[in-house]
Amino acid sequence: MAKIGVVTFPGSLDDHDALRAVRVAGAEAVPLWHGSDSLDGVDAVILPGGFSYGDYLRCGAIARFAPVMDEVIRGAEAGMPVLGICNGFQILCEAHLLPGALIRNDVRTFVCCDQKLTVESSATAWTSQLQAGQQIEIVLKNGEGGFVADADTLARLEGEGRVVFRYAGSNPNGSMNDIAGIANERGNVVGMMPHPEHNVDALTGPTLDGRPIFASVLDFLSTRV
Amino acid sequence: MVDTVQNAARTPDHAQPWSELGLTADEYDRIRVILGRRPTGAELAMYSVMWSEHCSYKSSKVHLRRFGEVPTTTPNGSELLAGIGENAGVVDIGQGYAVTFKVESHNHPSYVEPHQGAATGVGGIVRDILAMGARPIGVMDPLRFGPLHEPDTARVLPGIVSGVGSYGNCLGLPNIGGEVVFDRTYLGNPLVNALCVGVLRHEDLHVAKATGAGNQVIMYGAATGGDGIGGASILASETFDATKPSKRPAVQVGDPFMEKLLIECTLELFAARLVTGIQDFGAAGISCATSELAAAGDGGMHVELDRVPLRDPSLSPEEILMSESQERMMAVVEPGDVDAFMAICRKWDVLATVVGEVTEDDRLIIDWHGETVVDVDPKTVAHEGPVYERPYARPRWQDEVQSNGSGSLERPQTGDELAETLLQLVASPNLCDKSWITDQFDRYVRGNSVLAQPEDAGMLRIDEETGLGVALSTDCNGRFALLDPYAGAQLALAEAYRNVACSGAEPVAITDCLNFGSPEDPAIMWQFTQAIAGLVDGCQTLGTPVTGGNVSFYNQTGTTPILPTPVVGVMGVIEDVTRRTPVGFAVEGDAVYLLGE
Amino acid sequence: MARVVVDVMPKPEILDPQGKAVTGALGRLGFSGIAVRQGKRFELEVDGEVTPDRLADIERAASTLLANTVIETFDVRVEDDTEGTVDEAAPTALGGTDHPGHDIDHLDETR
Amino acid sequence: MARVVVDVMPKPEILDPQGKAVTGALGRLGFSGIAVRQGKRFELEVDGEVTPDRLADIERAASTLLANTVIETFDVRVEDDTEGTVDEAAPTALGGTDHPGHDIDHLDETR
Ligand SMILES: Nc1ncnc2c1ncn2[C@@H]1O[C@H](COP(=O)(O)OP(=O)(O)O)[C@@H](O)[C@H]1O
Repeated sequence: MAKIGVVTFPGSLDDHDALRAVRVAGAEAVPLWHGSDSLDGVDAVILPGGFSYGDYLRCGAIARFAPVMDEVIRGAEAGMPVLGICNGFQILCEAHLLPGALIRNDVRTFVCCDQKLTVESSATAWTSQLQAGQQIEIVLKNGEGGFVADADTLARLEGEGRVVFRYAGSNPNGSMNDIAGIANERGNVVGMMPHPEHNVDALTGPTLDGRPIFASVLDFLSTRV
Repeated sequence: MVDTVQNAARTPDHAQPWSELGLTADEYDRIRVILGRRPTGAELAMYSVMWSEHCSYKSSKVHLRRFGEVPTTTPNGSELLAGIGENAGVVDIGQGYAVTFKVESHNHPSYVEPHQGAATGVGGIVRDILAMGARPIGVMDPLRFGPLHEPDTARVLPGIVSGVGSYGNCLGLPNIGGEVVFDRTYLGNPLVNALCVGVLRHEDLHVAKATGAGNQVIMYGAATGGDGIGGASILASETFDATKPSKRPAVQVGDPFMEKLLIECTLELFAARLVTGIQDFGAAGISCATSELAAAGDGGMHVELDRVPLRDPSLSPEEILMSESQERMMAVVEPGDVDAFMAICRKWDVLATVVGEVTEDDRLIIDWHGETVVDVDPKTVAHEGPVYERPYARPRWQDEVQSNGSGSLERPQTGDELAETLLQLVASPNLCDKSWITDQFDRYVRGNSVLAQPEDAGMLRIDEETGLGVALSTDCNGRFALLDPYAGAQLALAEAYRNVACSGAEPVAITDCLNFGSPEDPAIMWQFTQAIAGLVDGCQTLGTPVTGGNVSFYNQTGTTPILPTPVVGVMGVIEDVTRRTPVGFAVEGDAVYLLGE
Repeated sequence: MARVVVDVMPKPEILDPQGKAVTGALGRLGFSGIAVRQGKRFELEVDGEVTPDRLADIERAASTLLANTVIETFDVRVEDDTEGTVDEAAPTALGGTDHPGHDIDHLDETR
Repeated sequence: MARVVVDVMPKPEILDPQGKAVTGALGRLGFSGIAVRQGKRFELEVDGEVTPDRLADIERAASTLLANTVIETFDVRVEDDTEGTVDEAAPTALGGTDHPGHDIDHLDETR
C-alpha cells in the first residue's frame, strides 16, 4: 500500500484531516514530525494547513526551516509527489519549491467559504483524476491567500501550463490571475490554497470534490512502480 | 523593599490602598481579622482580586445556590461527572465519552481593546475546558453590539470579530455557531461571550486540586508579564499617586500559537498520566491558581514566587501574583514524574518551571527571595470571600415597559407598504444574513463539523466509528428579558433547547452566561433573581442539569444598563450524526408540517 | 513629493508574540543572543510639501489609525527625498552616511 | 547591548493590500494626498557588540528569514544606544533631534 506522510509543524491544524483524507483514499497515512530528519520511507508528502509558528512573521517563513524540510526538498527535487495545502502552499513558496508568494487577502479578513474552482491542469501528480476545464467546489479558508509573482514568473506559469487551479466565480483573496494552485515544472510538487481534505466526507464537507486529488497521487504512485 | 509577613506584623498601622484595589472597609477589616494582623502587600493583592465580584461571585452567590435545586442527572439518566464549581461541568454522553462545555464573558476587556479582548476571551474559556482533561473541539461566540451605524460600533465590531476569529482559527477550533445582536444599550458595553466544548474519556477527567505532600507544583506555558494588573501597580509603587497613569497595561495580548502548543502539550501530559491536579490561569492569575488548587486539596502549598519566569524583570511580587498573562497553566506532579513532565514540555517548546510543592499543613505560603510574603489559609482567599444579599425590587417602570405593547404601532395597509416593511426587516442587521461575520471563522477544521453556520445548532462528531456526536446552541433575546426577566430567561432556554432538538440531538444539559448591569441597583438585582428563577424552574421542568456558567455584572454605560442578557447554551447528544436534520428544504415534493400552535 | 515614515512598535510591557516567534526561529537557525520585537513601518508619500500643519495631521492619523495606542507606540519622522530608501531598487550600499531621518515626535499615549 | 533595526517593505511592484487599505482609510478621514505602503520593522537587541561579522550574520538572517526577497526589500542598520527609541516608555518629545540611525547597508536582492 502506498504510504503518504503528513507533516505536523508546531501550529499545524489540518494535519488530522489530511491524514483522514489519505486513509479515505485507501493509502497508509503516516504522521511525520517537523523536528525529524526522516520521511520514514513515505512515497509522497502532504504539508497541511494551519498556522505554523503562529504565522506571525510571514506564513510559512519559519516552518520552511524545520529539519524535516531538508528531506522534503530533497524528495521533491528527486520527483517525489508533494502537496502543500494552504499553509503548506505558503511553506513550499518560502522554500522556493514553488515560485511566487502568498500575501494578505485583499479583503484583509480571514475568509472561510465553499469556493468554486476551475481545474486548469490534469498534468500533475495530484490532478490526473480531474479534467482540465472541470469545475469543482472546495473549502477555502485563509487570511493570506493572495498569490503574487512578478510578471515574468506569472507568464512562465501560464505559458507552461503550471496553473493547476483557478478561482471561479469571484476571486476571494485578490490572487493574481485568480490563481488558486500551481505546480513546479515537473508537476510533482503542487501548492493550493483551498483545502481538498475537507471535501472527502459527505457528512462534514460540502462536496466530495477533494477525493480525486488524493486518488490522483495514488494513481501516479502505482503507475510509477 | 518587599512587605514581608514579619514586617506586616510589626507595622500594624501601615496605611494600605485597599480602597483603590476595590475592597470595602468591611472587607479590609475582615482580612485583618482572618489573618490576625494586617495583610502584606502580596496578601492584599491576592484577597482583593479573589474577592472581586468577578472572582468571588459575592453578589450572585446566594442566588446561584438556587441552581442546586436543579437535578444533576441528565435526561438519559447519567449523573454529571463534574458540576457547578469546577472549571467546567462534565457530562457523560455514553460509550465512555464525556463532554465538557462552558460559556464565559469577556465584555469589558473587549470594549477597551476589541481584538485582544475578544481573542483572550476565547483563549481563557479554552483553557478552562483543557483543565478538565478534555481536548477542546469547538467554540461559539454570542456577541452583542451597539447599533451598526454608530462610529463606536465601527471601532469595536471588526476588532472583536477578528479577535474571536484569529484566536479560534489559529487554535484549530471550528466555530460552530454564535449570535450577533445589535441594540443601543450595548453601544458603550458590547458583550463578548465565548463558549468552548471539549471531549474526554471518563478516565481522563482531571480536577483543580493540589494533593499529596511533596508533590511538585509546576507552572508552564508563557512567561509572566505585566498584563492586566492595572490595580496591582498601586501596590508596587511605594506611594500611591493617583495622578500618574499606570505603566502596567490593563489589556492582555493573546498568543494563540502558544496556546495551541499548550493544548497539545497538556493533552500529551494527561495521556502519559503525569498530572495529579491542574488549573488554568484566568482572571487573578497566580493568586487564583495557587489558592484554588490548595483550597481544594488536602494539604497546603509552598511557592517560591521568585522562580516564576518573567517577561518583565521589574515586576513586584504583588504584580506577579495579580498578573493575568495569558497562555499559562499550573500542574501538580509527583516528584518522580517531573523529568518526564519536563521532557514533554520541551518537545512542544513549552517553558516549564517547578515553582513550589504541596505541603502537609493547610497553609498557602509564598516566598520571595527567601522571605515569606504570603501566609494564609487558602480557603479564606478562594472560597470564604464576602457574600452579599443585595437588595432587589421590581422596578416601578416595569409595568410601563410591559404595557407598551405593539398594538399602538402603525400597520402596513397596502401591498407596497407590506413589501416595504418586509424589506426593512430583512435588511435589519439583527435579522439579515450573518455570513459577513461568520465567514471570518473556520468552521471546517478538525473535519468533524456536521452542522455549523447557518444551522440553528452546531453539531460535532465525537466518534468516527459509531457516529456519536453533540449539538450546541446559544440563545438569548434581551428585549424579552427586559419585558419579563423570568420569562425572558426561559425563552432563551427554550429557544436553545428547541434549536438543539431540531438538529436531531437530545438536549441533556445547559450552561449560562448571565450578563447584567450593576448589582448595586435593586432593579438590576431583581432582573437577575428573576432570570435565575426562570432558568431554575425551566431546567426542572425540562429535566436538564446546569453544568456551570458565568456571571458578568456592571455592564452599563453611566447609569444605563444593558438589556438583561442571560445567554443560555444547551448541549445535546446524538447517537448517530448521520441522522442529523439540517435546516432548509432538502428534497422537492417533501411535505411541510407546522408543529405547535 | 515628500516621504514621512511612521514606525509603530508594541509597547515594551506588552506581549509581542510575533517578536517571540522570530526570536525563537533565529535561535534555532543558529543566530543566538538576539532578541527581536516586531512592529510595523508605514511609508507615506505625501503630495507637496510637509508643512507643520500637514505633519500635525499625519501625527493625528498615526495616533488614531496607524497605531493602536492602547498597545503600541509610534514615531513619526520626515525623510529626505534624496535618501536611499528601503524600497528603491538601487542596491547602493549606504554604509557610513548618516541616516537623514528627522525625529519629529515621540509619543506614548494611552487612550 | 546594541540595537539593530531591520526594515522590510513590500517591493514597489508588489500589491500591498494593507497599504492600500490604509491609504483609503486616510482619504475617508479627510487626510488626502497621502499614499501609504505598509511594511515591517524589526528591532533586534543584540548581546554584546555588533561586530562586522555579527552584522553580516544579521544581514543573512534578514535575507533568509525576516524578509522574503521574492516580494520584499530590506534594510539593516545599527542604531546608537543613546537614541530615544520608539518603544521606550518615556513620553519625551524628541522633536528636532537628528535621527541618529546609521545606515550600514542597503540591499535589494532577489534570490
Ligand atoms: N457570532 C457568531 N459566531 C458564529 N456563528 C454565528 C454568529 N452569529 C450567528 N452565527 C450563526 O449564523 C447562523 C445564523 O444566525 P442568526 O441569523 O442569528 O440565526 P437565527 O435567527 O436562526 O438564530 C446560525 O447558524 C448562527 O449560529
